[in-house]
Amino acid sequence: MRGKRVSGAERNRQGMEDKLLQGRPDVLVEVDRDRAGGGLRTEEMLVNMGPQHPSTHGVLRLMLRIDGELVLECTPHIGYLHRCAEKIGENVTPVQFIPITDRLDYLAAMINNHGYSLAVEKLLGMEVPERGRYIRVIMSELNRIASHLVSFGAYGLDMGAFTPFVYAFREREYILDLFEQVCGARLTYSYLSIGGATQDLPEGFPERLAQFLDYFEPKIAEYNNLLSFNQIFVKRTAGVGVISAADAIAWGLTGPCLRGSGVKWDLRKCVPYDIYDRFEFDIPVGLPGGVGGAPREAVVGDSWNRYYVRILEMQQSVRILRQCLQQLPSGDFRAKVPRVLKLPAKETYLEVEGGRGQVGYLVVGDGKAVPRRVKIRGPSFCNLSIASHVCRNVLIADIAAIIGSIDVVMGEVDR
Amino acid sequence: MLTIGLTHYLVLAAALLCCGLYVMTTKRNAVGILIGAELVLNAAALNLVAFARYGAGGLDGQVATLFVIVLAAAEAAIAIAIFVNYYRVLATIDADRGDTLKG
Amino acid sequence: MTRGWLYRLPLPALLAASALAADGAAAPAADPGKAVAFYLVAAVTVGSALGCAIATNIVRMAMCLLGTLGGVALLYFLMSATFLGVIQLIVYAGGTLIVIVFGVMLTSRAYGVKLRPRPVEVLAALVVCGALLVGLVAVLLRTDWPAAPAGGAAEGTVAALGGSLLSVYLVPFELASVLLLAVMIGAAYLAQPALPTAGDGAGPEE
Amino acid sequence: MNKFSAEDALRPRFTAAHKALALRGFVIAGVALLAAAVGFGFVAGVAQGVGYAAAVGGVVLAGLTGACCLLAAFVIRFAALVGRVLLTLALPIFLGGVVGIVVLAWIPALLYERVDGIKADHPGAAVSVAQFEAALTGNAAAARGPAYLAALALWPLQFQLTRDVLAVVGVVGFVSLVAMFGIWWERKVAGRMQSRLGPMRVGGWHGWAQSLADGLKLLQKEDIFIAGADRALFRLAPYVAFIPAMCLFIALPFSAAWVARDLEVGLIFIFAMLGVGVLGVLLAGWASNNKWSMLGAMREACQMISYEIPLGFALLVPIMTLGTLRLTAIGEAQSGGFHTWLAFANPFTFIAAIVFFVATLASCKRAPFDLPEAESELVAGYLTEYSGFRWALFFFAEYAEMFAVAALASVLFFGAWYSPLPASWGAAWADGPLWQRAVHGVLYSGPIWFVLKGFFFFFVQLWLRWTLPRIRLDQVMYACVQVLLPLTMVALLGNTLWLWLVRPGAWLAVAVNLILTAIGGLTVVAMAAIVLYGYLNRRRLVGTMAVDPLPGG
Repeated sequence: MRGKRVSGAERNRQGMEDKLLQGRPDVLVEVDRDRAGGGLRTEEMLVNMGPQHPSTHGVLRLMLRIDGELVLECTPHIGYLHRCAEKIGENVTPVQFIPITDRLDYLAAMINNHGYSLAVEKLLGMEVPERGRYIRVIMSELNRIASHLVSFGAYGLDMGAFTPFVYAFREREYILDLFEQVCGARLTYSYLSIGGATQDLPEGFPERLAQFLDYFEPKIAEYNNLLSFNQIFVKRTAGVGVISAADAIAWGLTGPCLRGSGVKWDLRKCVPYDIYDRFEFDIPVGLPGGVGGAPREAVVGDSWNRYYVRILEMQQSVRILRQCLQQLPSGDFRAKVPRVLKLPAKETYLEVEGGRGQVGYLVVGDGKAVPRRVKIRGPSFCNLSIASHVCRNVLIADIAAIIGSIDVVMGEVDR
Repeated sequence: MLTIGLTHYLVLAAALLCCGLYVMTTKRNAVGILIGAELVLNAAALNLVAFARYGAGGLDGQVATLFVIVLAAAEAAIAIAIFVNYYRVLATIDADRGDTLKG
Repeated sequence: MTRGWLYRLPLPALLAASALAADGAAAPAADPGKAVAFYLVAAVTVGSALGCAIATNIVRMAMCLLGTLGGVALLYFLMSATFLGVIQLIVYAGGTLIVIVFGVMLTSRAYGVKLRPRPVEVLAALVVCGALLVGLVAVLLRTDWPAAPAGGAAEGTVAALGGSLLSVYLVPFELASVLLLAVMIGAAYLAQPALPTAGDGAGPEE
Repeated sequence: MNKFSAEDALRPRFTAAHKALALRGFVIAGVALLAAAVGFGFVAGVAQGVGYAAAVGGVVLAGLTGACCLLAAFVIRFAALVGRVLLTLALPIFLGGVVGIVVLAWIPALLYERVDGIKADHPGAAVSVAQFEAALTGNAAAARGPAYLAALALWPLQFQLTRDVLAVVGVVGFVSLVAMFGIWWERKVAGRMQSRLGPMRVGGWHGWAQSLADGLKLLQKEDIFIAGADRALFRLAPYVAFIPAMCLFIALPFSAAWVARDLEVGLIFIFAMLGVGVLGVLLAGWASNNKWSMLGAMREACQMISYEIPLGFALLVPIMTLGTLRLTAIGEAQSGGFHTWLAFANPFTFIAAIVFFVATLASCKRAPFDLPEAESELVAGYLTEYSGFRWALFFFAEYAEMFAVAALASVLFFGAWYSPLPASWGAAWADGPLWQRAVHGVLYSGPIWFVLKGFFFFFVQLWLRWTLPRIRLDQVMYACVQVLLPLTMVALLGNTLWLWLVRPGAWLAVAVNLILTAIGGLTVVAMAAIVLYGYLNRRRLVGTMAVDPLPGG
């Protein structure tokens, strides 16, 4: 009885590895069992990190080949949240597709709305009234702050610091309250739509927003005290998962990941869309150690810089929001949109700067109300692609640090 | 039977010794053999302490036991190091296979 | 399924109990409580040793060894050698055993290879060990051991032990420390990878 | 084999029949056990043989179990009433319980003193019940009067075994209380630090019964075994982790007289028990047949083996200074107020105290050293596959260990059960009338101070956990080998030289003592100030931002 049970356990272990390897012959190709000229022949294991794992931020599955604590290879497996968003886009009208865009990067749904609306408007050649444009920028920036807050909090959680997470979510709650007042939803807004916004800002919204900004701005310093410059946090993240600028560009990284590697590239500034050319703000980039308040251990392109760029971006978003509030005109919040939109037989591609990088929409019309083709560029998908390149010969704990700093949203990766 | 004396401990130690010997002779896993050796050492140490307690030797037995414990720990550390090496070379931990006298 | 209670045998509870029963330890006179404690602990000790012999799984063997080591520590407690008992627990259970389990885990990738002894070997070993046991017990029971001195050193054992280590047994003591140093270096040398890489020490160290 | 069906899932787990059965069972068992205990005790008391000493523990245990059975029967029968009383009188019961425990805890001490006094009058073998009665009534001719019952109750207390059984019961009770309170308190502290409230519902007052409710929930959970797990070892592991944690308390002195066993080697006994507990974790990881569990177990073993070295070296410093392994003796040496505490004796004991605290964090798997169960890396480490009661055992062990090492830190370095007030201030009251002595006793020494100090360091552990991120494994090793180990070496060497070169009353010793005392005092004051400030401004610090809802929104 006993022997049988134990052999069952062994069979089980072996079976699991076999199963893991099935259909992945490439995984073992590089295995050289005796590394470094006959090193300690320890047990190399294949471990599934995810799809149900606390630090993969959703249903990401990382297959790790580990030797003790050392990760030799990390292969991301995706597709657990695939919902055929693009195919749906080819079967519904652009206005009907707006709720689907909410569900791509569900932490920054407003920006997705914004991007898709802009793309369709570009295809139609539609002009949006001034107030509508400001509303869109306000919503996008506010949502960027909310998205970065989640990223900040969850990153703290990945590093084992529980408290910043709750602080971040406390502030995010206020933003969600604002969104709720605007459109009644707290996560999937469908607020920005073709031609502008679906409704005007409610009474007293600018005052409340100003109140929130006054409240929020000092909190950023608090985050820095609590987490950014915490010695343990710095030791965990600085110099870990370094992505050089060349690599970042070569792998098509965008957003904070690209800027963390020191590339000063932000669509809002470099290829201004909508009305972003009217605002003054800086593009924060990764800092080398000891420069501009960065800790000595920091390296351009490491996890700490990717994290810190987000903190700085929250400050810049606050700046933009303040300017928006100053300039906010009155007038129409939406252009006249015909009931049935006939999309011209053209194709258009447009990218906006989302919470995690450049969100791109390719919309191809063929004279009908339904586009012939919708293609979405999800920044998380491209950003994630570098994971297997960076997560080589690092410790298991570093995997959490690196994946967390790349900050993927699986809804956007799998679409 | 209610008075525990030297003999009780000695019989117990003898039993431990025989178990240890059995383990050492029958197990083929090198770590198993080490475990058998630990059993034998424990039997010896138990004897020493029993003599210290019930014999006339004073604390000498206890001191000797201290040395036994220290030596056993050292032995285990070296043995495990050797086994790891052995495993690295032969890819097995079966003690019967180590008959080549060659690394 | 029904074997569960066996493993719930409160070995460490016994350990606690006899740590309690131990250090009062006055006269070796008839003390039924003590006799009961001895028989219980002896049963645990020998039982775990037998478990070691029977078990085929090496981790279970190690756990049985834990039972034996703990039992021997309890016996030390019963013999008023509290210091030795505690040292046994620290060095054996807290150190050696963990090293052994580490060793098991470092060398355990032998799937499908059954390391079982041949029946002949088992039989021979059984005969030899059984004969040895019978012989030993027979001799032990026939020997007329000198009578136990009254009392025995219960209190102040630690100080006395320390004293003798640094006086009478100074040379062995120093030799032991030299040996430990040699073992440390030797183990590090044996277990190191052939080419030490400049990694950041990720592997578990021994 | 019974197949589990949908109806089974829907059926209430405890039906009326179950309840009646349990009620009857508990009543019968309770009455039987009580009767057995009383009867056997009576017989033994009348017979008064020494040979019955072993039976005495059984009598006491049977009595206690019987009482518990009757209590359980009462709770089952009057569940609604009990629940209502608990809910409405939550706070009084809670406070009353705390006071009651303190008072009740004194009674055995007084009883032991009385019994020892009587015993001293009758040298030789065991004291008979008649002799007890005589001593109680002051009347040499025992008359089997009403005092006979009291004498019968006192009679078992003269045997060491009885006291041991009572001590074990006390230890188990205390550990359960500490673990339950510790879990609740941690959640409250975490809540406050995160601008939340923490548990608020169960039991009424600030969710004080949350741990109790959690425990009941865990007990009812399904007992899950993973396919391919080594069942026997999987079952064994929680006990291997839990029982050493219990054993820690056997040697821990709550005051000079309040120690279950005043072991000659108490200090290293605790050290050994801390080391043995690791095996449970290692076993849990191995038996779970889960790679994350295995990794967690390896981390734990690695961490524990490494940190035992600085921990042991840090322990050597007080051992060397005071020349004893007996914890009560170590405590007694620091009785003169907080300038006599060992941590402030010289710079090297100060270093040792700090190293000791850090190393105990690592050995208790507390943040920032909580790598074995790092949930963002290893899911839950060695706990991944555990649920229900076994999981609860691991947690009990962890919290018990946390309190034990916190208390050990106070015994070794921070004056054990003595108050920080200098002894000379209250010296006059120590020999005054009874009320002065009582006040002196409360203010100057005793288990209350011990528990307070233990919970102070416990709180520091919580504070660190909810503030700091987690260290990486190589950094843990670095901290151990390159920081703590050299520090302890320095402390050990320096302490040797200090003891050798500096006379106890020399100006250097006094000056250093003053400076270190000031540092320690300021640290504690600063910590208290931060906590107080945070608590008083708990509303303002969170911020007053509130987005008022729109009309109709």
